[in-house]
Parts: sequence; C-alpha cells; structure tokens
Amino acid sequence: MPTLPPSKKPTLPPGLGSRRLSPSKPKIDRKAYSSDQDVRWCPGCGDYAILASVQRLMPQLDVKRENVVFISGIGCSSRFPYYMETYGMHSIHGRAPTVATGLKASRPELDVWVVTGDGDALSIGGNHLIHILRRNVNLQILLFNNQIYGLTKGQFSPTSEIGKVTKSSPFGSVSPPFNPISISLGASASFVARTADRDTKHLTQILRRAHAHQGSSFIEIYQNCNIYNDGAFFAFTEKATKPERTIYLEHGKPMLFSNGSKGIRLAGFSPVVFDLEEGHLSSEDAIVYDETSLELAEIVSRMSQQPDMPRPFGVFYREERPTYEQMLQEQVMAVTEKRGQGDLDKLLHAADTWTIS
Amino acid sequence: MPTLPPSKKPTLPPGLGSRRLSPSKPKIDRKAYSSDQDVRWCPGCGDYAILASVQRLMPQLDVKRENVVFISGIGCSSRFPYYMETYGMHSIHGRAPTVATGLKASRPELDVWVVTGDGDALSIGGNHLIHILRRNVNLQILLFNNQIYGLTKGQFSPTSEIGKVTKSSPFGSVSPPFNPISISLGASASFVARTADRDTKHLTQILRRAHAHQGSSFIEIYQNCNIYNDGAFFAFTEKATKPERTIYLEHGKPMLFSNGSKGIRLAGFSPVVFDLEEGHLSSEDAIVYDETSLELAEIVSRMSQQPDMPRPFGVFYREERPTYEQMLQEQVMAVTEKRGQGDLDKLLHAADTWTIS
Amino acid sequence: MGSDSSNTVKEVKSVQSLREATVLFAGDSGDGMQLTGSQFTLATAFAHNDLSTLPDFPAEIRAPAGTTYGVSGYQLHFGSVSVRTPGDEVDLLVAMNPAALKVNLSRVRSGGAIVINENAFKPHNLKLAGYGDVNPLDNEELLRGYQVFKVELSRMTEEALKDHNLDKKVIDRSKNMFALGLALWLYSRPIEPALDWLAQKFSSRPELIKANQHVLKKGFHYGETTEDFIVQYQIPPAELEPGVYRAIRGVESLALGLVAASTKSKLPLFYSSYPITPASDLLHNLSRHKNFGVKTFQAEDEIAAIGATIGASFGGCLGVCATSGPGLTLKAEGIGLAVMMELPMVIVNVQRGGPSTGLPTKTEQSDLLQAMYGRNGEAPLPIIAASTPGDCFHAAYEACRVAVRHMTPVILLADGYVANGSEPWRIPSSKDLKDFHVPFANKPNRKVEGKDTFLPYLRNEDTLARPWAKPGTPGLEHRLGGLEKEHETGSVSYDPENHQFMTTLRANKVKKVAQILPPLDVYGDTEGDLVIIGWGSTQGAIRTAVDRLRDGGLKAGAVQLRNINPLPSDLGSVLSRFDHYLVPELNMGQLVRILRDRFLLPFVKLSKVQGQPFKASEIVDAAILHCKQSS
Amino acid sequence: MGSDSSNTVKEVKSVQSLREATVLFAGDSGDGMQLTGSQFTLATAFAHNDLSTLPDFPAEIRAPAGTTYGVSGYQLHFGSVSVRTPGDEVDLLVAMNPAALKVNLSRVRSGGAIVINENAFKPHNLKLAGYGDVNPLDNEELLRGYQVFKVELSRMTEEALKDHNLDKKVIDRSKNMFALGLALWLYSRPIEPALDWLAQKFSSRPELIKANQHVLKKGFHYGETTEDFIVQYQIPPAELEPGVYRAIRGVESLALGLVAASTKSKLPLFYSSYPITPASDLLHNLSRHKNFGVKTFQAEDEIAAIGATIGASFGGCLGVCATSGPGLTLKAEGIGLAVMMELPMVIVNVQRGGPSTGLPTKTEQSDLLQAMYGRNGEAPLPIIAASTPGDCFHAAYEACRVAVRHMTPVILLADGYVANGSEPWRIPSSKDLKDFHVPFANKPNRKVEGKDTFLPYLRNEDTLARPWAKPGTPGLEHRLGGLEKEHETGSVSYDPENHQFMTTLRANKVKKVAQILPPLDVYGDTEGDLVIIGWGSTQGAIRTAVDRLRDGGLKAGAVQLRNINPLPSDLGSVLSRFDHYLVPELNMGQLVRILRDRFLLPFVKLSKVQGQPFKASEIVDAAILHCKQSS
Ligand SMILES: Cc1ncc(C[n+]2csc(CCOP(=O)(O)OP(=O)(O)O)c2C)c(N)n1
Ligand SMILES: Cc1ncc(C[n+]2csc(CCOP(=O)(O)OP(=O)(O)O)c2C)c(N)n1
Ligand code: SF4
Ligand code: SF4
Ligand SMILES: [Mg+2]
Ligand SMILES: [Mg+2]
Repeated sequence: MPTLPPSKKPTLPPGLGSRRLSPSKPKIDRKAYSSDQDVRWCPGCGDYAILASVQRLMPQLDVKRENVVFISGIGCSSRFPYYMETYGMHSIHGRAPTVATGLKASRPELDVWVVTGDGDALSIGGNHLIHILRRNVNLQILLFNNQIYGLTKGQFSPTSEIGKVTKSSPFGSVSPPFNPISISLGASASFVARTADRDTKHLTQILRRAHAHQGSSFIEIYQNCNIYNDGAFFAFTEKATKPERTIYLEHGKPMLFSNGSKGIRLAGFSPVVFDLEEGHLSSEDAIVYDETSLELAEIVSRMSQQPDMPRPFGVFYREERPTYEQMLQEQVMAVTEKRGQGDLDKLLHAADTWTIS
Repeated sequence: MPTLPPSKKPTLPPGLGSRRLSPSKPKIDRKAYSSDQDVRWCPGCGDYAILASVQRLMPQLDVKRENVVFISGIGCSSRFPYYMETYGMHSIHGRAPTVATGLKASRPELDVWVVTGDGDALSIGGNHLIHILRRNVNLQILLFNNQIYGLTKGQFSPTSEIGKVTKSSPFGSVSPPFNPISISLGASASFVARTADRDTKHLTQILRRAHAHQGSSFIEIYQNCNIYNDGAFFAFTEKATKPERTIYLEHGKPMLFSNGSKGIRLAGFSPVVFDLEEGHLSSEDAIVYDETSLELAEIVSRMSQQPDMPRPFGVFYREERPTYEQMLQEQVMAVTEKRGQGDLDKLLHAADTWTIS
Repeated sequence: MGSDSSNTVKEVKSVQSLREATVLFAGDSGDGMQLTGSQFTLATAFAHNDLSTLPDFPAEIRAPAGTTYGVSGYQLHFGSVSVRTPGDEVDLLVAMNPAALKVNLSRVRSGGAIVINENAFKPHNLKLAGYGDVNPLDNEELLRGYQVFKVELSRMTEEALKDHNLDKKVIDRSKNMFALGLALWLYSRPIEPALDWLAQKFSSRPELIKANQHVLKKGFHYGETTEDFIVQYQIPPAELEPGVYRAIRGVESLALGLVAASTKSKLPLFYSSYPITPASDLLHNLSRHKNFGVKTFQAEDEIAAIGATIGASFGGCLGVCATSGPGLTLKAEGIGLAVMMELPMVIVNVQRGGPSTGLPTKTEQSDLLQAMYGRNGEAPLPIIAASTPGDCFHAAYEACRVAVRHMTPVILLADGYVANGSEPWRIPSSKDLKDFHVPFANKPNRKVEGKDTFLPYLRNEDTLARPWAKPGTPGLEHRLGGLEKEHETGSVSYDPENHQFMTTLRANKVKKVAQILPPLDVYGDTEGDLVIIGWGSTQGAIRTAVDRLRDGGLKAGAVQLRNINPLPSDLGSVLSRFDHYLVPELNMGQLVRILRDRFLLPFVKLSKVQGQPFKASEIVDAAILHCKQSS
Repeated sequence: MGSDSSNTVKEVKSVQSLREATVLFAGDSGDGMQLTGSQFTLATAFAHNDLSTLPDFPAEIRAPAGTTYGVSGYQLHFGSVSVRTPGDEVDLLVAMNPAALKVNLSRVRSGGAIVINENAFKPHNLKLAGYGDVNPLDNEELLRGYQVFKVELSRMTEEALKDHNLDKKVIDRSKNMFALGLALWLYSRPIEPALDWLAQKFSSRPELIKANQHVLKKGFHYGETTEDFIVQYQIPPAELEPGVYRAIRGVESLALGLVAASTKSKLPLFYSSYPITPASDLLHNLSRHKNFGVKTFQAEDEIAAIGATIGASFGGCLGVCATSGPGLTLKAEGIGLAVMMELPMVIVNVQRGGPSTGLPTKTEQSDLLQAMYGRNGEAPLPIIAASTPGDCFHAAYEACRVAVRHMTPVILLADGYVANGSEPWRIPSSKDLKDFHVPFANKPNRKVEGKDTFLPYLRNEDTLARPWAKPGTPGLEHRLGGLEKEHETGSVSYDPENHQFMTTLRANKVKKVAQILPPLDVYGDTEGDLVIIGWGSTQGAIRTAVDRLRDGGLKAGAVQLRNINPLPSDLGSVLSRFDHYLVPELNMGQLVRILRDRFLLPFVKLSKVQGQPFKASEIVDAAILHCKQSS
C-alpha cells in the first residue's frame, strides 16, 4: 500500500470545527439570512435543503452579513440569491464567475459565494469556471448538479448520462457527460469537494471547510430535481443503498465504506474494491486518503465514472496557494510603494511638454 | 513498482507505422498541399516548421485531398488554413471547435483538423475545447502553444508563467497558467499528446498517430514565437539541455531519460526522478508507461508543473470510445430503420385532421 | 358513446347561436390548464370553427400553489367568422382558484360568464391570492355585472371518483377534466376528441383512462343537468377555404417548415440549438424527426450553436439554429462571420420580453433592431417575420429558400405569442411547395492564365450569390474566413477600394432579395385615410382592427410585412395612396424607425410592452385618435 | 550639440516658409516607420506646430519583407495654421523600398517630393512589390511630375557605422534614423528631442545610442551638404492657445481621462479587457498606472471582461472595459444586464473595419448602430463619441460622469484613427476638471409599514438614477438581476403594467442625459446653405472642409456630435437654420438613419469604407455636388 510522502502528513484541515474559531459569536439565527421573497422552487426540490443549510450556516461563520454577496447565473438553482438576505446578483447564464471575479478582485474583503447549476457552470459557463479556478479567486462555488436543465423544463445537461431520454433527446442523448470533479482538478482548482442535498450534515461541514479555505472552493452538490430527473442520486442518498454505493473521503483515514466492511486499494494505478470480511486484506491495505495529493484526488475522482465503484463524497483535494486578488492587491501596493501614490497632474505632464504663452 | 493491470497490456498503438497501412499510395508531394497564398508569419516563427511537417505528412495519409478540411480560430497560428491547399476556414476567435463539430457531425466522412493557439483554445475558446473533447468528435486538434498572444502583439496568455512581464503585465502576470494536458484529460479527451515545433520527426509521428485515432485527438505543440516570447521552450528543444529536461513517453517502455541514465518511479502517488547510475535502482524500477491508463496519464501530466522534473512528450493517453458523429449517425439510422424514411406529406398530416369542402 | 350520449341536450336547454366567443381557462401551474385549453382547442377545430389561442404561463417551473404569479392561463377565441386574435375580452372565464380570478377578472367583458371552482376559495388560498380575509364570492360589488357560476368542481370530481380507488392527489388533478367537460357542453363542442386523447395519453394506465373519461363526462353532464346553466351556445362552422385541416402550434409549424425545406431542397437539415424559452420546443420537435435525416445538436451554448450551424452549412447542409433574444446577442459574432463568408443558413429568433433576462415566458417584438444591426461592421442580412402560427411554416420555408438562393444567413423572427399560439391550418401538399434549386459548384469557374481555377467569390449576376462548393468536391478546395475578401478570388485583401466594393456588394446582394418578393397584399382598403403597417404576430389584431375601423366608416388598410430587410419595393407606392400611417409594435418603436428613415413620412408608432399581444381595440383606439388629431 | 550644430544651414540653402506640410514615412513593417514618424511628430510639436497623424500598419506582426501588404506607414500633417487631418495629399514621401513606393505613390500631390532609398530597389524587392522586372526609378513616365530624390540610405548608413563594430542586422535597422535626420533637416526641425529619446531608449546599450545618434546626425548633415536638396522648408509656430502642451496619442488620452475620472470621483478604477486590436493599447497603458490604485484584469474573453466590470461596479468601483467591434458583440448580453440592473460603467469601443474580423488594423465607424441597438429587448444607453486624440481624454471623463450620474452603462466610441493618431494637447489642470459627485447610499430610503427599508429602485427625480448601495453597507442588503424589476422595490415582477412603466422609465432616464449637455458648438456659419453633421473622428476633415467651402463662398457650418444618444436637444433648432444637410461617415450610413428617423429631414449621407479617414476634399466635393444638385 502506498504511504504518504513525508512532506504531506495529514494536518487538521482548516474549517473543521470552525465553531471553535469563533466561540463567542452572538446567536443570530437563520431568519436573519432569509429575504422577504417567496421561495419559488417546485415543492420537493432539493434546492430547499441546500438553502436551509446555507441560511443556518451563515450566522455561524465569522462574517458580517453586509459583507456577504451571493452571485448566480440563470437556472432554477440560480434563483438562490433572491432568498438570501445578503447582497446578491442573479446575473446572466453562465457568467456568475466573471461577475464574482470582478467583485472579488476589486473588493477583496467581501465574502463571495457563487451559486450555479450543471448547465450554468458546465455548459455555457464552462470557460469561466475553469478560469476562475486557475486564478484561484478566493470564494466558494456551489454547483447544484441535478444532471438536467431544470428551468428550461428538462433537457439533458453536460452531466446527464449517455442514453438519457429527455425532451431534447427523445431517442437518448449521445453526449458523454463531464465529471465535474475531474474537470475542476484539471483546471487546477485549489479546493474540490462533493456533497449532496439530502445529507445536510455533510453538506454543512463541507461548506464550512470551503469557506475557511483561502482560494476558489469548488463544491459539487448532488441535487434532486424531482420534476425532471427525480431520483438521479437516490442510490447515494437513500438509506438502503447509501452504504454500498458511497464512500466518504477523510483526510488521513483509510478509504473504507459499506460500514467499514469494504475498502479501496490501488492496483497498478487504478483503485479497486476489496472486501475486509473475506479476511485476506485488512483496513491497513486501504488507501489512506490524503487530500493534499493531487494525484490521488485525480485517481479517486475517476471512480465516479465506474458504476461498480462506490461514489466518493467529501474533500477530494485541497492546496494552499496565493489567491488572485491577493497577488493583484500586493502588486498595486508594491508599485505604489515604489512610485508613491499617483499624482494626477504629474501624470498628465509625464511626457515631453512645451509651453505656449 | 506498480505493474500494469492485466486488461491493459500494451498493444501496438494505431498510427505507429501507418505507412504500412497504405503501402501502394502514389507519390503526391508536399506541394500539392501548399496553397498559392504567401505565408505571412514572421521570419523564424515556429509555425513554419509545423506547416512544413503537416504538408509533408498529408500525402502519406490515406485521405483524398478534397476530403480534408482545416479549421482555425484567430491568431497567428490560426492563419494556418490559408496555406493548405485543402478546404479550410479561418473562423472567429476561439470558436473553431464549434465549426468543426457542426461540420463533422453533418459530414462524418470528412477529415477535419482544428488549428488553434493557446489564447484561441484556452482563453476565449476554453469551453468549446472541453466540450468537443468530451463529445469525442473524430478530428485532430493542433494547439500551437507559444505561451503568448502573438497576433495581438504580445500579451500574456493562459499558458504564460506567473510573473511574466508582457505589454499587459508590466509588473508581471499574477495569473497562474493552465496545464493544457491536464485540462484536456480532465475533460475526458480520448487522445492526448505533446510535441514541439523543432522536433519535426516526433511531431510528424504524433500527428500520424493522432490522425489514426478515432475520436478527438488533442495535441499540444510547443511553438516558438521568436518575436514576443523567444526561447520559451529552448530548454526542451535545444541539444544542450534537451536530454536532461525532457522525457519521451513510449507505450510499454520504462520511463527513462537523460540518455537512459535517469528514470521516473512512483513514490506514493507522485512521480520522482531516480538516477540509474547510482546503482540502487535499475530501469526495472521505472514506471512502464501505459498510454491506456488515465490515472497514469494524469500523474505524469503534473510533472509539467514541477520545474525539477523533465518535461514529458509523446502520447499521454489514448482510449477507444465511440465518436460523437458515429453515435449520432447510428441514431439517425436506427430511427429511420424503425420508422422508414420520412414522408413529408404524411408528416404534415400527422395530427388530428378534418376536411372542409 | 353509448348511454352517455349527449344528443338529447338540445331539447331541454335553450341554445343560442353566436358568431364568436372567447374562453379563458385559468388556474394554478399544476392544474393542467394548458392541457385543458388545448383539448378545448381541438374540439373547436373539429367543430370547424376558426380559432386563435394564447397560452400564458409563469417563468417558474412549479410556482408555489395558490399565488398570483403561479397562475397559468390558456385563452381561446373561436368563431364562425374569421378569427385572428385570442380575443380582446373574455366571454367565459373558468377560474380554478382565487389567484386565477384575481389575475384575470379584468379581462372578462361586462356581462361575461365566470365559472368558479368554489371549493378552492378557502382562507389559505384567498390570502395567497391577496384577497385577504374577504371571499370575493361574497363580494357583490366585485362581481357585479358578470354571470357567476359557482361550481363545486373539486368536490364533484372527488365524488365522481370515490369508487375508483385512486389516491387523493390523482383525483384532485383530474378536476380540470370536469372543467373541460363543462366548457365543452356550454359551447356544444363534441367530447369525443378529448375522450380519444385521454385513451391515448394514459394507454399504459387503464385506470386513469377510465377515471379521467368519467370525470370529463361528468362535467359535460353537469352542464346538461344542473339548472344553473340555462343557455347553451352554439357557434356554427366557419367558412374556411376547402382543404384538409389540422390545429397547429407555431413551433410545430416552424419545425415542419424546416423539414419541408430540407426535403424539397434535398439538403440534409442540421439543426443546432441551446435550450432557451420560448425557442426550446423547436429543438424538442425537430429532434423527433430523425427519420427525415434531420440531425439535431444540443450545443454547449448559443455561440457553439451558431458555430456548428456555420460548420454544417460549409459542409453543404441546410444549417439552422434557433434561440431567443439573449441567445441572439451571443450569436452576433458568428452571424457576422457567416455574412462575410456568404454561407446560407437560417437563424430563428423567437422573441420574448426584454431587456436582459426580462420576462422570459412573455411575448415581445423588441429584437427587430438587434436583428438588423446587432453585429459589428456593416453586416446586412435578410430578415423575415412570421405572422401567425400557421404562417410559421411558410416563413421558415421561405427563409431557407432565400438563404440558399442568395448565399446568405437569414434571420427569421417569431415571438412567444406566435410560437405558442395555435390555429387551424390548411395542410399544404408537398408538391405545391415552391421548388428549391441548390446549385452546388462542381467544377472550376474561371480560366486564369490558362489554368482552370475555382473562384469562390465569383458572382451569379442575378442573385449576386457566390458559388457553394462543399468539401469533398475535388478541385474546388478553397478557404473562407472573416477577414475582408478580395472580389472573385476570395483571398484576404486589405485593399481600400476592394473593401468599399465588397461592402457595397454585400449590401446590394441583400437588396436583391426584393426582386423575388410577391406584390404586397394590402388588407382592407387599398387607398384612403389610414394604413396600418405591422410585422410578425400583430397581424391578427391589426386586421381585426381594420375591419372595425372600416365598419366605423374609415377608409383603412393594412400591410403586414413578411420581409423587413429588404423592404418590398412596392411599399412606397402603397404608402403613397394613404393619408396616415400607424405602426403598432410590441416594442418601443422599432420598425417605425426603419420606415421613417426610409420614407421620411410621419409614421406614428403605437407601442406596447406588457408581455401580451395587442388587443384589436387598442389599435382601433389609437387609429381613431391619430386620425382625429391630425385632421 | 557641439561641432555638429546645424545652425549654419540657413546661410547656404534657400529656406522657404510654408503654412503647412504633409510627410509620409513608408517602409517595411520591420523598418521602424512608426518610430520614425513619432519622432518626427515630437520634433514638430517642439517646433510649436499644430499637427495630426495617421499611423497605418498591416495586420500581420511581421509580414514578409518587401511585399506590398507588409508596408507600414506613418503620415503627419503639421502647420502654422490649425491642422485637423493627417493631410489629404502628401508633400513629402519617404519610401524605404519599392513596395512602399508602389502603395503610396498615388497619395503624393503632383509636384510633391519623394525621397527614395535607392539601395532597396533591387530585382528581388521589385518583384515582391509587383513591379516585375522594371525598376520604377528608371520609369520616367511613372515619376513624372514629382521631385524625386534618390538617396543611398542603406549604403550611407553602412558607411556611417562601418567602424562601430555592430552586426549587419543592427546596422541595417538604423537606416530609419538616417531618413529621420534627413526629414528633420528638410523641415528645419530640431534634432535634440530625437537624440534625447535615443539616449533614453538604449540606456542599457551605449553602443546603440552612439550608433543611432551618429546615423541620425549623418542624415541631418546629408540634407545640409548634398546638392540634391536646394530648398529647406520652415513652418512657423502655430498660434495655439496658451498653455502647457504635449503630444498625445488617442489611447494615451483615453487612459488619462479614465484615471482622471477615477481620481476626481475617488472611485477606484477597475479596468478589464481582453486584448483586441486597436483597443489593446488602452490595457497596456492602464496596467502601468497601478500607483493610482488602478487594477487591470486581463479577462479570458470579452464576456468575462464585461462580467468583471459589472462585478466591480456592483462593488462600488468605476468599472470600465474596452474592446473593438467583434468584442462588442460578445459584450452585448452583459451590457443588457447592466442596463437592467442600472449599474454605472463605461464600455469603450475602439472601432475597426468590419464586418466580422474585417480589417482589424484599419479604421471605420461602423459600430454605431450596434452600440445603439445591439442588445436584446429595449435596452437604451447613452453613447458618447471622441473626436480627436486629445478629445479622448474629455470624452472618457464625460462618459464616466454620465454613467455615475445616471446609474447607467455608457458606450464610448472611438476608432482606430483617433486612437492611434496623435496631436498636440493642451494639458488640463486637474482642478479645472468638472467635479464628480458620487452619492453612495448609506441608509434606508423609505419607511414601509413603519420599518426603515432600502428600496434599490427608488429614483432621484432629477436624474432618474436609482441609489448605488455597495456591498459592505449594513442594512442595505439587496439583490439585483436581469429579470424585470418592480418599480422602487426592485423585486422580480412579471406585471404587464410594471413592465411597460419600467421600459419607459429606462428610456426616459437616458433621455435625461440631454439636460446636462452644453449648447451645440456650430463650427463655421451658424445658419445658411449647408450644415455638415458628423460624429467622432471625422471632425478634422469636416472642419477643414467647412473652411474650404466657406472660402468658396458657401454659407456652411458643421456640428460634430459628442452625444449620439440622447441627441442634444438644440440639434433641431440648429438644423432649422440650414437648407441642406450632409452626413459624412466612415460606414454605409448609420448616424444618418438616426437623424432621418428623428427629424424626417432629407439628410444626405456620404459614405466611405476604405479603412482610411476622410480627406477634406472628399467632403468638399460631396457638399458642392449635393448643393448643386438640389438647387
Ligand atoms: C444566454 C442564455 N441561453 C439560454 C438560456 C436558457 N436557460 C436558462 S437556465 C438554463 C439551464 C438551466 O440548467 P442548470 O444550469 O442545470 O440549472 P437548473 O435549472 O437545473 O438548476 C438555460 C439553458 C438563458 N437564460 N440565457
Ligand atoms: C472576439 C475577439 N477578441 C479578441 C480578438 C483579438 N485576438 C486575435 S488573436 C488573439 C490571441 C492570439 O493568441 P493565440 O491564440 O495564442 O495565437 P498566436 O497568435 O499566439 O498564435 C486575440 C486576443 C479577436 N480577434 N476576436
Ligand atoms: S424544475 Fe427541478 S430543479 Fe427546478 S425548481 Fe423544480 S424540482 Fe427544482
Ligand atoms: S508574432 Fe510570434 S507567433 Fe506570430 S508570426 Fe510572429 S513569431 Fe510567429
Ligand atoms: Mg441543472
Ligand atoms: Mg499564442
């Protein structure tokens, strides 16, 4: 079994136990983060649970409400900002990351959250998503993946499985899906995680960690669209199948699932399942998850494409590197320090001049 | 040392030795593929060598000239189609993959090549690039990476290194670069390779293999822009440094470089360099490259971001899966078979009708 | 129909004959009003009435039940006379809940009938609808002047199905069938089409067929038996041109027009699109016609959709893409490339309320100037507008013909109203459709220094079209692109005179389209006091207005422009025969700008941007006011 | 200057005084013509002449040497009188090779002078230039009527540097300094500015300073000593308004205007852009001004650039982005969003030749209608145009002021000509710039049911602006978006009347900008026969034309529109004082459409799309023709 290289020994990941980080916070409750707008999602939509979790989490974070901004694109999911009593923008389809980049680069002190859907982020908005991730703008990106276009009433999306029958693919879609985790890792994201609407505890924990991370945090949230794609993730969220079909990644812990009866080990470069109960192999043989290993994250991300593998949830990858706005700000400061605060009149005259009298 | 899983034993990759595939081809020479347009690149530009290689290769491939189409976006590199005596289109910035998708999906029998630059493909055109790769449209994508915007006279590009001083970043760029290989792997490309303008033999070999591959072939070509970014890749192309600074991936062969004196092995999940001459480890300890392992390809792709690692060239990854146009065509045929060739008058009447007389 | 036969009705109730009527079904998004409306439409079509419909639904998928913004409506105007609009005023409103009443009451004409689902008027719903604590059913003031029929729709549906062993939700959902049955009875429509449709829809669930058919009949019988309804209406068949008819929605009609163009031209149809309301249904429709060789491509965005269209068209296919306003902005750069490369394709824009995301499910005509000018540089192209659901077929066919004839992208403008609306449509015969000549180039077209050469920008003098040489044709290898082209050779050219020449040439090519336009069809008077000029979906309201104005003694005519660019060459002479010019548009005045610029005449605009089509009365009022003021 | 002093010249050569002159340097892209031209410009500015320049370079980075499409030119018009165009005809052409001669000969006035680098007229170059086997220098016919000076520029440069121990390439590259020296001598310009500049440019390579300065002086001395040149010209200083001057390029001026607006308003400037010719230089310029708190963001594309601008503006910064035609198409959807959200920002469009990729390095004014209408739905916004390089500063400043005052995106139109051209510019003092009031909202603005509430769409009655509340302000949390907004509350609203109201309101807000416009400045006669209406970069040619027309006896005036949307309210009354209306534009007629629509007057268009600015003579000719024809 591969061991962790010495330099990458597990450390307590930031965001875990963040309550301790701000012990004396006055109790502001969820209502302070609920706007006066009626929530207009379909009854039963997975978006409700995510909204509730976010509204409950916000007061626990160390931010002032007036510094919080939610920015979205277009889609059912992108209605999210209307329901948050914070600053917000429901922008245009696919472009939320660009708005967020401009806002964050110019106002680094704000706490910016991007809310997007699988169509918004990965179809029309794919380019902006990969660029914001590479730049590492410090914000949280919540991708509500329901594997369908909800708002436009049910066409296949870039995460829909091949063969999917929808309004726009009556004989089955012929487009293979993206793996959002792999795409974001490929684009050098510094924080990549997956969670689900129905597991609000895990969802909250992941959001808290994402918030604590300095840099772009990408969180894929499996979200049930009960109108156009009901049950797409039930295998991973419902009691009967969840233990067999999911595996929770925990930094420094062995990769076990099925209530500890199964594990994942590496064969060659590929992950394979083994059964602890068969007795040949023990939990010692399982990969010890290391969320700081990009290589491991990529290996594990591919499990999502293999139907016989449990689906990984949790933090796939985390890396500390400078944020875009920080580097930009530092450059502005360095130049200003060197040259002095700009003087407009001097600048206007900064050329060969002559006087006519 | 990890061994190859049994199912993935090396096979002769298609495209290797393609001359044998078409032994009796009449000799058409390079000129048949040179258009009457004057080539307008700067003297010394790396684009010339790529053009020459492509023009020399074309007559050796098993295609009719009239079936060949070159499609490009905008940039110095994107002038390429003008110089090829084939069908071609110099489209708009970043959108060549979309034009190529429409062409190939509607005319699967054509042999389509996309020529693009690092700005064209990865800045404005990033989204189309990842989507064409996921769909696996059967064509070749030649990305001329010169790590700069040539045509607009020298701004940093999404592959320029951090700190790069250019016209638009007089104090150094603060944007971390993409790794084109990682991005394309993340987007589920089925053929991913890297080569360089100055190594025309390798370039030709890779292009031949890409052409033989059924699906989207993504080829990053390091290209020297001698005006705005001269020598960006000299470490990998010039004699003095090349052996130490490059490693050539060959399917089924151990990962060795520096004239066989050094190798790459895996430590944990990360590749590390070892010295064969020190005697502790031998070529047996080196990773045997397996171009069908996505996990290995991703591990190796990350070496490009590590300055102390040799830069990998060659085919990173190859996977056989159905092409988009093939699936689309099959669906059309299946539906037609089931329903019979459409009859317009029947279709017009396919509703509740009534007659007024 | 056995013992349920309704043939005996006429004996017990008084039957009143009407020339026309307007019915509006309104309820929650979940109440199935769109289905109810379309079934009523079908029955009406079977009764050989002329008709026009207006579906109107919220932007939310399932807005919370009971709220006013969750109200979904389906309005239908039908008659024995020519029917061209969904009706200015409603004769019968079916209101399934308080919110539906609240939103639509003002549309009912005084003296009109309102059928109300009494069971839905509970405190919770009343509050959601904004009625507070007062039940409007108890408010005589509010309902004065209407014939109100309170019907216990929900309860009676429950009753009807109590032995059917169905769950409560399913039962509740069938109450729309009760309403449909009742409405069908009221207007003496046949119920057979709806019964058949139910049988088909639920073919895999016989218990639902039974239940729904049962409720439908119950509604029908309720009208027959209850003493509430003392009059039943009858609308005699309309005098329609002889032929085979079907009811058709605008989007269907668009889809058929494209398939017809592809079939007649033998050009494979390649359709690419990124979903957007209200254009998505065209994608849904066409993706079903794979056995016509139609390939549909759901692109990653609108830019990719136009790019793929260009690729397909370069490949010698009939490239078509469709979108709505915001999507058209994204296609602008690609369309400009197509203009420069002179490749034929059709870009359908199904307009919706703007600007920005605007009112995505509502109708508007505010993309005309975008279609004209929304590209960098001088990039003119033909613009064609569809005026009715059935006309969408012919407009689409024509757009394809013009594109191929002149080697140019064409923008086809529709809007939410025309795309979602439906009307009876006389089905054309494929052989009567105009022929389509597609002259692919297959050989060199010029001797240059003794060598056979292919010049991709050599012109057909008549149409100014350049040749279309598709990849795969030996010897015609050539390169296209977005840089300025040299005349004839198509090589890149920065020559000043060439640029001037080519810019003028591209403009002239578009003007040439006017050569093949039929003479303008002036509706009403062909000379006189006032001419109303419209385009697209306003045709019905304008023509109805003209009828009324002429009834009122005005000499009025109307011109509905199918071609906006270029304008028909006889428009000037038509205008010269009138004193006044009114231009009604569902925007702030866009066509009117083009006309004023072109003719320097005092065209007067009539603007409406409310997400709703014109009422004929609005046009009548504006016309009278204008003629009065200026005389 | 020691013994090299040129003070003795005037004694041996005859000196002729001129009012004005036009010089054109032309050569290969690699010949350094742009540098040569700008150094000549600087010397001319130092000589206190008025001036105007026109750089003209190929789209290729380094087009193959010797070809006509690789020719790079720099034209400069200067004088003791007011100079407004780069000159209709060239008085002196410096041609570094055959291709430069071929391309530019027709621009030289008859009797004009041509300095030719004789050494470059070798068979290879002649063929590349398309002269075939015949050397034009031997073709008397061709050069008849010109004063031709064949100079062995290359050889003399080599000679001059033979002991400098430099490689051949470097030596060859310095020949432009010889040409510069010679030209400076010819027009009695000082050489000191160029010497200083060389010292600065090569500060790290003293050997190059020495070499280039040496060649420069050699060129100067060559003029002085050779007998070829018998006349030297002198152009007395122009009478410019008193003040401190500098030469300024349009893009620099734009950059300074933006920095000035940021400084005066105390709004941090956030500039985002995706490189595109000819707008990129603005990015290059602004990215140097980090110590003014300017943040520049090179976005992944134009869509991202407008998105980031919107984000920054939402954050309370001065959001600005710039692009050229094709980029503006991509920004359309984002601009529509900004219109709907009513956020202030400036979108600079430096126009170039279109359509599509068109002629990227050439000038044109063909994006006006795109700027007006290139968005879905009714999305009006103010449009401001810059008329000269120096005016770019003021136009940029004004655009920022209008944006913030009315809470609206503003499009600022420039073009390749105005952006790349330069002129002497009287430097304004920062304290003379108009003040900038930025009223950020900081508290609730309405009591609703007793509660302090912030309504993000409550209006300032004067400007119709809504409040700008930036994130970080406690209590003003609110949400913006692209769906239609309810009046005052800004909540999403699909209400028909509200949509009509808000659409009208947005239009009226833009109209309000006209309130603060100064009275129109009519150049020339303020009433009479003909008024010429222009916008943007045509100002110089139009005013020169007006001068000439008036000299010819016509009562002519000119109006150059700084504000195109809304039009100034006194434009109608200005027009009413003239009989004829001419509208010259570097497009196929765009402003003319707006004017004809608005005023229903027979404006006549004068179109030019050749990638080149107007010559004054073209306007004069058109004016005379028009006045004749219609009288
Ligand atoms: C430019 C543009 N194109 C298309 C649309 C239509 N549109 C709105 S949302 C959407 C996709 C929604 O899917 P997703 O992002 O997955 O969000 P969901 O509704 O599923 O939450 C589309 C295609 C649009 N609003 N704008
Ligand atoms: C919509 C649009 N935006 C910007 C440009 C300007 N532009 C042309 S090429 C280019 C980038 C070229 O860089 P790259 O793709 O790396 O090609 P190279 O010239 O280096 O080969 C840019 C920004 C354009 N032509 N169109
Ligand atoms: S359509 Fe689907 S995603 Fe949208 S609100 Fe309804 S359930 Fe949620
Ligand atoms: S600028 Fe660079 S990439 Fe472009 S042609 Fe010149 S050398 Fe080649
Ligand atoms: Mg979705
Ligand atoms: Mg490049």
